[in-house]
Amino acid sequence: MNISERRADFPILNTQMNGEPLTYLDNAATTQKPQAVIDAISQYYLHDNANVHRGVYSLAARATDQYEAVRDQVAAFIHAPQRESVFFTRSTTDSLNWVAQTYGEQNLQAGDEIVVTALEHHSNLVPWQQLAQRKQAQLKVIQLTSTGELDWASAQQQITDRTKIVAVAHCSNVLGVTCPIQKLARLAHQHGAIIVVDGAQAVAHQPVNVQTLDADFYAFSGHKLLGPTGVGVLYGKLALLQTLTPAQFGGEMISNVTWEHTEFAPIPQRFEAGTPNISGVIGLGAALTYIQQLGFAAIQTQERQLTAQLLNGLLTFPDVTVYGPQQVAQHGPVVAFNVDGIHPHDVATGLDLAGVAVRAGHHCAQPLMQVLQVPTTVRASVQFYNSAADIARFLAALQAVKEFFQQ
Amino acid sequence: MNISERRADFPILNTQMNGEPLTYLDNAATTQKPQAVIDAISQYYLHDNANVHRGVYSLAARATDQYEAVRDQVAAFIHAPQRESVFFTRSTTDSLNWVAQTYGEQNLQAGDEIVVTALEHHSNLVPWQQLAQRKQAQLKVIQLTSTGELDWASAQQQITDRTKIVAVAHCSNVLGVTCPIQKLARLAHQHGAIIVVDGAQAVAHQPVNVQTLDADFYAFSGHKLLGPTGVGVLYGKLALLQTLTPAQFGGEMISNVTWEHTEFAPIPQRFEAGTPNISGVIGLGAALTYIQQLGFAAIQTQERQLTAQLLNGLLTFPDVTVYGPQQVAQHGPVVAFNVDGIHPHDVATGLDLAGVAVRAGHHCAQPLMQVLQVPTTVRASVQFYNSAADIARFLAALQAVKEFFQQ
Amino acid sequence: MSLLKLNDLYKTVILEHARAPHHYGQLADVPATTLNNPTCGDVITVQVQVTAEKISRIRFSGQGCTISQASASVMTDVLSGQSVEQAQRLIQAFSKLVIGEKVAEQWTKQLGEAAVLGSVAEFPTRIRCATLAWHAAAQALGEIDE
Amino acid sequence: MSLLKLNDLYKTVILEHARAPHHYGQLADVPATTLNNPTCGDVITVQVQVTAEKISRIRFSGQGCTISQASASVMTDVLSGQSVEQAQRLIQAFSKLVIGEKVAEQWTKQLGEAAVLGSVAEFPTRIRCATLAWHAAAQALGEIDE
Ligand SMILES: Cc1ncc(COP(=O)(O)O)c(C=O)c1O
Ligand SMILES: Cc1ncc(COP(=O)(O)O)c(C=O)c1O
Repeated sequence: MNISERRADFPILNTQMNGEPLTYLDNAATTQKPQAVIDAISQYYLHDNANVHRGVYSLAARATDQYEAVRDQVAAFIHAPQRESVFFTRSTTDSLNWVAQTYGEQNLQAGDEIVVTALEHHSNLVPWQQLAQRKQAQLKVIQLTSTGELDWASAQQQITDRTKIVAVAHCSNVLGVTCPIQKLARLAHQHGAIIVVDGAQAVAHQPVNVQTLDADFYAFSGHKLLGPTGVGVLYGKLALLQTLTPAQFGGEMISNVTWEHTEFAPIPQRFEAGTPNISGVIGLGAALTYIQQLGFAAIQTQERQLTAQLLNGLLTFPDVTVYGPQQVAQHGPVVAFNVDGIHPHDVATGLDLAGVAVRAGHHCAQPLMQVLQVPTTVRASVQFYNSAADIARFLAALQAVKEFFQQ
Repeated sequence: MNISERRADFPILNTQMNGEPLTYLDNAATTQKPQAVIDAISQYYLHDNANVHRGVYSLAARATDQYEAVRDQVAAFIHAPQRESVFFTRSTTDSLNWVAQTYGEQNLQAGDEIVVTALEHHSNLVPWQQLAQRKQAQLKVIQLTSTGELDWASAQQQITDRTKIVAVAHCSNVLGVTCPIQKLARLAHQHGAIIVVDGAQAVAHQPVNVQTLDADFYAFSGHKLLGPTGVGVLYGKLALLQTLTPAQFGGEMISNVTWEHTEFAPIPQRFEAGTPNISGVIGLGAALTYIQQLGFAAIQTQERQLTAQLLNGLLTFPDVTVYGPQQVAQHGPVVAFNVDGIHPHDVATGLDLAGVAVRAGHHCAQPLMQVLQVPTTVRASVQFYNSAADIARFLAALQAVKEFFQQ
Repeated sequence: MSLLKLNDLYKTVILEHARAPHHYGQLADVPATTLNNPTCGDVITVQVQVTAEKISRIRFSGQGCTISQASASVMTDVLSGQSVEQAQRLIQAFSKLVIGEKVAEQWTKQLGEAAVLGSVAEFPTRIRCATLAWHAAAQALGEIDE
Repeated sequence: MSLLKLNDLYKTVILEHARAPHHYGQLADVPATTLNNPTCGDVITVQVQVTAEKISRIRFSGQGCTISQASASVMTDVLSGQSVEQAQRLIQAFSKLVIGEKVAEQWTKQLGEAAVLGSVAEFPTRIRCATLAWHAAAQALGEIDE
């Protein structure tokens, strides 16, 4: 990969922050967008803007065609067996809540169990916790090993014949670990449960095949995948989707409405109530095209190098604790750490003054913080468009911040 | 208003469609966007993109400040008493479903009544119909007069002490009538009901004051207000919002999460689960700024002239039936009509070939079509950026289409 | 406005079929298949009677635009007297034609006047209008086959 | 990286307070007010004892960043011995100062070392860190008043 050409595709990477070159290492929160995505949104509004699925006129047909083409593109991207099993939401959070509100609401009984893991983001924990409370079901948690990976013995213990739903992140947004979805899916299915996969941190970093994973539902967000905010995806197995009553009603999700009764449109329109985020979907299409042109082989080579530099760099500081696996081989592009005696907020502010954007906080995973026995951590996360120079700047700034506070 | 300057602000208006100048008269479906809105979105991604409410670093602060500033702007735009009573959704449809799923779900009992009007869009009908079915409540309908206006006697008859929710469009997306929200609110409140107002067709055309209207909830979409797709607004009275459990969970809508229990963040963050449509909200802010700079006085003068030209032009055709009021004084910027003996789809296709975009169909108001005793209608709708030449082109093309089919 | 463009879609044969549709009406004692186009509200009912493996009688009724009425009318002409298998092939060929796919000349010949509706391929929002009756006929034939 | 910029926010007095906070600890028999900053997870507990309308004793405890610890520490210095009313005014003045609003000199003088935290106004994401203890104190005083 020609990294300087790639960086030129992302104009914000060439700006300054606090008088220093912007070193953006909060990619796990949201990625930056290539010019191609920004342009796709502008071009849509400059040339093709109309409401979709509604108009007879040419402009509306153009908008609808572009919108529906992205559905095909998403289906191909995650290897969904058919386009109908993919629909657009607002975000990963919206997608996961949708599954809880439809599948969960329509299938759970008192006494049933929902199993999550100890590393879940609030968006894949709180919807299930609240569903469990509403249904008098039990929420159970698969524990982690000391290196932050899923404890398989715990998985086998927690998933039982009472389990109806296993909800798990494909990749952690804190520990940089990947969960064994295929194995978990087999275990869940053996017990008659479905598996709901939170793919927010996976889709930008590895090829995803929902059929090989055997995921029943797979959720992700456009904005973590070079795409715009306000658009998410939910994939569901068609046979499951066909059993579900929609969560929202109105607009073009109907096939016939009388005062007394509504017949719903076929899937997937049935699940897209109201005017969708048309420009967001078109922007997501441009993001997928960009990623497909680069190819995951090139992306993964670059991200592995960056992760190695980042992780090994951090591990050279004797007073830095890295959470999760300590070996690059097991480590995704997200690294959480703390510096002895310096509060994560102070670290992040110090780095910010050096133009380095990292996150400090609980990363929407408060229960995981309790497992790690820390109130919060610092987190640096890379994307293929980061450079070796970015990581070097980060490590140098961290050294300076340490010296300042430890003076 | 200098109309040619204003049209220059909307680049798509200066494009061609089917070899003719684009004459966009489907504004009720979605409006076109000024360059200022398109630029605001691009600028955000080029300079300020980061996730909101999360990061300690400067870029995140910049994104959060811009996002939250639009909340203030929206609150001022609809004269909400406080910023906390406004939160962002995906669309009007999302906002209305939210009210049904929270307020409706948490307050309705079997035997209660929900009252809607005969002119509602599916998005303000089907959520209530489905809620009524779930709750064994009754859905009641306020009828219209022969000119399509709300029949006040019917309103007084339908709204009773059993009524818990009155759901009504501020302006119809078919008939061009405005409903007497203030009067309805008083009636609803006298009976102990709340009033939910669908403002989708109102906010772009008239100043809205939710306090004067005394609306309990007020919903609208950005994309019908010069803003981007994928962003909606819900205003709710603070005292009501404070009683409601969120509909979605995850991300930064929490203040504390343990495995067993979640404490929610204060309002309005409590109701914005997951990463919001940040660029969409910022685009909406630019749209509001554009409208505020123009001012509603100028907008209404221009739109009244266009509506008069449109309505009176249609009424000169002896074989054209206009639905709703026949007088300009009672008529908003949306005109639905049919031509004797020519199917609405054929009319719309004929007009499309002349570069004129109008909508043909049921306009997501199938039950209203039954009231009007037509399967579908043609609908032309204007926005201030339309010109007298647009309307003249539309009327000339309609004449040609009539001649073609009646030859 | 150039009427030439309207002529591209609404060829004379289409207008004539729409004005005076063939085989319009209902058959007693023959099951009816009704389909609707949710966008425009059009509803088409088709009835097919098969005797000795051949379509002996066919009727359509319902409300719709010029394209859907004309398409239903030419369809009844094309399918009358065909074997069930041949009818299904013709429906397939027609479905391809109207989305702009290439169809062997043998089929366009047999489709006769219906082939004129191939022009709808350039009007994507009207394709559903052209196919509504044909989908209903396919469904009706499918149910007979069982 | 320029350490000058870090010095802008983390003035020596702030670092010293954070390292060796004043009035850190707990009072027996005095009600405690705990507030948390959900973004960073910081938790501050403040206890205020009022005798004869004056703050006779004040303590804070909890975990937090340099800014929140230092701010809590200087706050205890500033509020000790003040009347309840005066303390509430000082808290208001401090809240204005840290969001960059102008505050009369009489107040900045009385805020003393706390006024140094006015530099946080340029670091919007850290303002909540600076105000956490003060909000807790305001809440504690409000409850005493009732
Ligand atoms: C009156 C009315 N209500 C609701 C809606 C739904 O708006 P949206 O599709 O943006 O959710 C519309 C527009 O389609 C409308 O005109
Ligand atoms: C693992 C994981 N799940 C879910 C989410 C929620 O995504 P969103 O905020 O786009 O809904 C995130 C990102 O914040 C995440 O990292």
